[in-house]
Amino acid sequence: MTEILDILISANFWAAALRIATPLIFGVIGALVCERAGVLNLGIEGIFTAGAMAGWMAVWLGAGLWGGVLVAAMAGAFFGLIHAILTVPLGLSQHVSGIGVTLFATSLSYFIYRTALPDVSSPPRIEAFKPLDIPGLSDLPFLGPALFQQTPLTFLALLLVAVTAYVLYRTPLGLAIQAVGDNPAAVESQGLSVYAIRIGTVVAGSAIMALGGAFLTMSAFDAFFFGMVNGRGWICIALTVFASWRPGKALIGALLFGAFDAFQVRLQTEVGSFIPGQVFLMMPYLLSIAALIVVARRADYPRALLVPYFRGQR
Amino acid sequence: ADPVKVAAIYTVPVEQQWVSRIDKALKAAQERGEITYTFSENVANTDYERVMREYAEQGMDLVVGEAFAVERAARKVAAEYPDTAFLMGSSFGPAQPNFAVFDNWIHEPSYLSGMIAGATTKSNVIGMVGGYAIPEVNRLMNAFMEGATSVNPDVKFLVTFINSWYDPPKAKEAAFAMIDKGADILYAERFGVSDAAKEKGILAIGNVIDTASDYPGTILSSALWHMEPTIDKAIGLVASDTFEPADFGPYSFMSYGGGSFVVDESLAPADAVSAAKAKEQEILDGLFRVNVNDSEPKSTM
Amino acid sequence: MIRFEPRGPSSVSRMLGISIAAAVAALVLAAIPMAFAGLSVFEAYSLMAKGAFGSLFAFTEMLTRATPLILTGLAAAVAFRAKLWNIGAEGQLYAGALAAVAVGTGVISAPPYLLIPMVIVAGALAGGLVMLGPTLLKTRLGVDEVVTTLLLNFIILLFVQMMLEGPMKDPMGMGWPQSEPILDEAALPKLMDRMRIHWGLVIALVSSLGVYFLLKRTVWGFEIRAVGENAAAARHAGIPVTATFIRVGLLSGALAGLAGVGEVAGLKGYLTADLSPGFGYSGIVVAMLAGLSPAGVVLAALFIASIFVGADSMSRATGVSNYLADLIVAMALLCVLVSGLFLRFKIRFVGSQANPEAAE
Amino acid sequence: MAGPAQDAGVVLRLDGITKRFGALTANGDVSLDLKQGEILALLGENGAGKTTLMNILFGHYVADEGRVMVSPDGSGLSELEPGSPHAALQAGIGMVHQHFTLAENLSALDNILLGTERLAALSSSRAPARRKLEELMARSGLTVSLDARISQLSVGEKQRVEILKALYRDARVLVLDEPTAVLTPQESDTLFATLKKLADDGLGIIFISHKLAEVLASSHRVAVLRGGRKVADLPTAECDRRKLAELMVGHAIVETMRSPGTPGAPLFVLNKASAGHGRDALHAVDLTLKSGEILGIAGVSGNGQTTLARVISGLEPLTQGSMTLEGTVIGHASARTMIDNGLARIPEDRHHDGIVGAMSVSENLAIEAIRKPENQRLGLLRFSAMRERARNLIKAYDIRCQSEDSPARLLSGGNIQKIVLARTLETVPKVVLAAQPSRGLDVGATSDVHKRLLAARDRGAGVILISEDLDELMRLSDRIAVIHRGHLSEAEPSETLDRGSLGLRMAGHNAEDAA
Ligand SMILES: Nc1ncnc2c1ncn2[C@@H]1O[C@H](COP(=O)(O)OP(=O)(O)OP(=O)(O)O)[C@@H](O)[C@H]1O
Ligand SMILES: Nc1ncnc2c1ncn2[C@@H]1O[C@H](COP(=O)(O)OP(=O)(O)OP(=O)(O)O)[C@@H](O)[C@H]1O
Ligand SMILES: [Mg+2]
Ligand SMILES: [Mg+2]
Repeated sequence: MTEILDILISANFWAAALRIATPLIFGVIGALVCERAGVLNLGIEGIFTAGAMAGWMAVWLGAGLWGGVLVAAMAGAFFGLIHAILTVPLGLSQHVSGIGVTLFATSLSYFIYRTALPDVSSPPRIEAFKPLDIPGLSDLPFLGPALFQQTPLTFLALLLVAVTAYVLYRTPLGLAIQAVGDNPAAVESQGLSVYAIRIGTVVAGSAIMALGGAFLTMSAFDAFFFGMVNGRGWICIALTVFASWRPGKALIGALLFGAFDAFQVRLQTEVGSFIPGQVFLMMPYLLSIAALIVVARRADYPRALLVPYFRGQR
Repeated sequence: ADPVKVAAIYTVPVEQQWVSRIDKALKAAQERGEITYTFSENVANTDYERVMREYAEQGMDLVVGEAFAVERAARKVAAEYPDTAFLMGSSFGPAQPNFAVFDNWIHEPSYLSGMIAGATTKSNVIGMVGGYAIPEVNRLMNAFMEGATSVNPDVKFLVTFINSWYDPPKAKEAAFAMIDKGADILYAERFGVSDAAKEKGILAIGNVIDTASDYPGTILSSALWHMEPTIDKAIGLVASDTFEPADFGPYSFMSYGGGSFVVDESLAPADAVSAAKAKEQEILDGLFRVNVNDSEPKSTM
Repeated sequence: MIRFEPRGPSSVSRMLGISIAAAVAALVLAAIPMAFAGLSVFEAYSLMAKGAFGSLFAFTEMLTRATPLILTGLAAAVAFRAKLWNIGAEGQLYAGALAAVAVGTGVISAPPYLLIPMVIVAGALAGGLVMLGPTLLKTRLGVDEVVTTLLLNFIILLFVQMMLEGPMKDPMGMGWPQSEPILDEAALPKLMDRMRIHWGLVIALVSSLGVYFLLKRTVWGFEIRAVGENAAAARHAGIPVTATFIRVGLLSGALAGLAGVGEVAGLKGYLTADLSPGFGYSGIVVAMLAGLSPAGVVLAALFIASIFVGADSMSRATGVSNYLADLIVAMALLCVLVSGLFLRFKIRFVGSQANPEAAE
Repeated sequence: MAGPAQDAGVVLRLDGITKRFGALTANGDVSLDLKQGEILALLGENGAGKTTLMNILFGHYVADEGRVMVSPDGSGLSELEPGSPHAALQAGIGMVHQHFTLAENLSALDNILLGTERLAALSSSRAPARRKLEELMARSGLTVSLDARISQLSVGEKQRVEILKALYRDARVLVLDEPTAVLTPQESDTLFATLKKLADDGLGIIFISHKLAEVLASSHRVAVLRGGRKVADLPTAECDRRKLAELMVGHAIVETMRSPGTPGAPLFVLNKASAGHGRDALHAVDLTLKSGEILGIAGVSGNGQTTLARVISGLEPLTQGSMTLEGTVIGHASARTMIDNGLARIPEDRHHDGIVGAMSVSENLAIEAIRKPENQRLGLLRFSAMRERARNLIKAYDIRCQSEDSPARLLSGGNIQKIVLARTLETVPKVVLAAQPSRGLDVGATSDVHKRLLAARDRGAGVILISEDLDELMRLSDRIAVIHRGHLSEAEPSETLDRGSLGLRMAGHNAEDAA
């Protein structure tokens, strides 16, 4: 018991939770934005991979770190655009299109990586983002190490949560996005283009998702590996529901998942000799389901989620 | 003579440390003009048998691969193509007429790197992060632990498996967790662990591949695997038409040059280095045998 | 501006024409990365065709790869028909495989005509039971099944690994996390000597017929369709909505479980944690490509399998990175997806000056 | 072409509009003028093409032929860009759709603001908008709470938000598609008073309605569509009920009148029944339905009718009290047991709760009895029997559809209602629960529904008629009870009641006050 407490009151633990949560924050915010506009984006796992690969490769080719972030976002936007065109004006199944985009983005990233780098036995490294040292804040007891020794992308993720919440709730564009996910007819009858708003939102959301991938290769690590996204995108889809499509709750959900994960690696070394390691690895998933059961009744679906909109059709 | 036609089948991408050693040895042979080399990577378990057959049908002289999770199927295919030589990573023995096996038998240098680590640690806590608890990994970890305790009975181990071969961010997090627990040396079975060590200014033990130049001042010691002796031997036999199904495992032993031990003498205590070197000589002279223990290592804290 | 106008049922020739157009579009698209990799495109395509259909071996391999896809495709199709979004076929497949191994590796000894059915039933049951959880959570507590089934995939795979490293580990496996081999009496027989094709294919085809029959001709199928199309109206009309969801969940999970049975008892002979390269997820694609129709599932699975096996073989024959195979599958999928539009809609491109007078 | 003199005061002109959906001509060469300050009523049967015409006007649909001309500022008619709601809004056309086009997850204010601001704006300027709206509300009498989420508003309030949306954009032409279909009589009266005021301010107004009384009372001019073509366009003063009905359906309509019933023994009883929660809950409701009578339940929607209907249908359990059918207490009801016990139910929302749109007409006709031997044997469906039965019902109930195999979704509202009637009444039910059975139906379809309900009663069934339409209630019911805030008054013979006192009681005044 005391070990568990020790873990929970350690600043390093919370720093790890925030680090692990960062790609999830990008992912869940991106997924949430798309779904708020009524489009489920199962392309997320592939968009993560594309962001991870493209961002890393741009830096490797000399674009600079922020140049890499931009390229990652553009890669995300590109695949988002494919998904958006297939699902919005063409009204195709969002499930298949999403999984198709995942297959496409993943295999294209792998193919490009391998074709560009056929002969690497050890993957090339880049100079990744370093934790920021913010004078004053980073030296605070507990909070300093827990919050203020993160890389810039973590702060970008946190900023993005606030910006997303602001845009969604406070700007005309945000209102239009919310409306188009609830009742596209309401948007059209007010003279706005359902397609433009949906496509734009999905493209933007996908660009955000891709940053989650970029974080993996440019912040959490400094090289690209096949399979390194490792299901993180799917977790974000789950977190979106958990968050009831709200940015604030999405942040909490991602942090919670990060904390579960940071907790399980620590617990594993504590009591790992009695319990199979898989039990610990299951923990974040099991706890996510448990958390979902608690919030389930209050889940507030965007009513037009998954429903394609065709003008003038019954 | 014509170059030997070699195909390799990997269940993981060639970046994976293990596979990269095979790939490296084969590419070197190709450079020398001894072989033509082609490979399929990331082959799914369910496709493995088909890929083997396709290469055999293409008239490959030698097929190199990992039979670990496809043992029975691989042996069956090999039996159906007696004209092709198969050299497969396997925990089992060779089989007539053409199925030879190898494995990464670098438990010896692992033991030696353990000796260095055991003597160097100040906190007496060593963290070990692995991908999966498979025999090929367990064996090296166990040898390492034995080496460490042989010089320092007080040393304790933290063990975590991250359940993935390529999730460096995750491996890094596991390593950070161990540093929080007081580990001052990390056994880097996966990419990501040495990065955590470097970031936190502690030491790491390399495994299979040499990463010392990527992490200057961080890699204390490494147990390296060299596939060249194994591959070159097999190619030679195939080229001279004298390939026999045998256990090529010993070619990974230190005495054949298949395994080697390196230590950064600026980071390790001098007496530890000399003790390890002495033990290395004993191993090479056949005076000391490192135990082989394939069971899953557990934390001892 | 593009406009869509729904069209009625399409003629066979039209469907054929569009399918061919989709295939051509996919091939043209796939030529881009091929050319990029320095391949001669025509040669690559002929190698691809050879890789999937060029020999008895190639053809049976293609069918072998299609077998689990048919079953996971059916699993998704049945569930999606009722708007039960089962994204968990991957986990259910592993559960089925685990159960098959639990029954088929010597715990019970019986002659094949008893043991094989027991293995099949155990696998189906395990898959069904795994899906029962999310179904009950949905119907009783309103928990979204997309999330629960998705997360269960990870949990079950970890559970399988735990079993393979623990109680179900093969003591003769040299420490490898794998199960004991399935007894010969429990294994699904091969359909052909020296080939991998096995009775799992027959199970898959019979299942597809069964599902077709169920949906089309039975009261339960009627209820599934009604619940899927409009659960509220179905409930008002006295259809037991909860019971229908549970039935569909069990059936869907059982079909995915059967896919697992086929892979271990028909193909591999023992269970490892890398049994499936994502058959469960591909099943969703198969089902949707098929428009959720059971017969279509068979065709879609064959399509996906032949593209993959052909492209994979082609990459080997030409020495290009075999990641190209997945890329071609993805491109083909997207093309076929788009082509479906031309079946459902008349598509008119309306100029920006829709005003006839403007031209005068 | 029309000369300038004829154009004077015309704010909107539809010129030879034709619109086809496949083989169906929804609008055939329709031309129509609307003058400033004029209220034009657009009439027609279900499916006559009214909504289609208005959707073309607003740019939701593009006409195959013809054009729409508007005079945005009174200066002269110019052609409106087809297919662009944005252009229509710019030209000062406001539209209140037949089905609400509101985002339920936003506040009333945000719904009104939607699309009126630059999307790239960094913030939404709610404060000035609120001021303008408060002024508008004061002037027009259309009050709503601007900060409430749409999902929390009653239908009447939603309707007002829809109109405010148009007025906020300074509409010159206001189109309302069946605005009163879901309003109470009081709400309708208020609405028309408002519309009059707006017309006097210079707006041109088109409204669509099936309620002839309000058309006669509130419009200046009437246009009638039949089968997509305009068959009449004349001043309201020259019309009466009978004439309008005839113009719409092409032949005379006999409005159903009730003959006194012969009530028998108590059939269905609710005793101190409570259920549900919140606004729509039921509190200790007593209700006794006799065989051979129609019991009307009057009330403003949202006062517990939905819960009452759900309880009787077996979709919602009682939290207190009991439910008795033919003397047997029904403990744990489900939709299935109630249907098996002889309940026929006509749901309030026929599209959502009544039919499975993607299934065929014949399947929808069989759905309630799908487990009965006539539809299945050993779990296998008997298709030929189902279709045979469907063909008979289609004939008997005059369901207009291409065939028994067409998807039910394609049918018009009235014909969908007939499917529900056919499948429920055909079982010779003991109790019929009809919730808003003629909402949105044209005169012909309405009279058909009424005839069927009366026939069921005459056959000995007890009918519970939940309605907001007082005319319908007075015409059909033997006794009427009023529901308000989940409390149900004692049912009284309809002869002893009048519209006025019923209306007051629906608004919450008790019987003594009303008297
Ligand atoms: N429109 C819908 N779309 C999707 N799922 C729905 C819908 N309506 C209901 N459900 C799901 O179906 C579940 C079952 O509903 P419910 O228990 O009311 O059915 P029922 O008719 O009472 O069934 P039974 O008679 O078998 O008890 C609900 O809890 C909900 O999760
Ligand atoms: N998008 C569409 N696709 C196909 N048919 C349509 C479409 N919209 C309308 N129709 C058909 O056009 C005809 C006219 O429909 P419309 O909605 O204009 O009728 P309406 O007069 O408004 O009827 P109601 O009184 O029921 O509202 C109907 O037969 C309808 O089925
Ligand atoms: Mg129930
Ligand atoms: Mg209409």
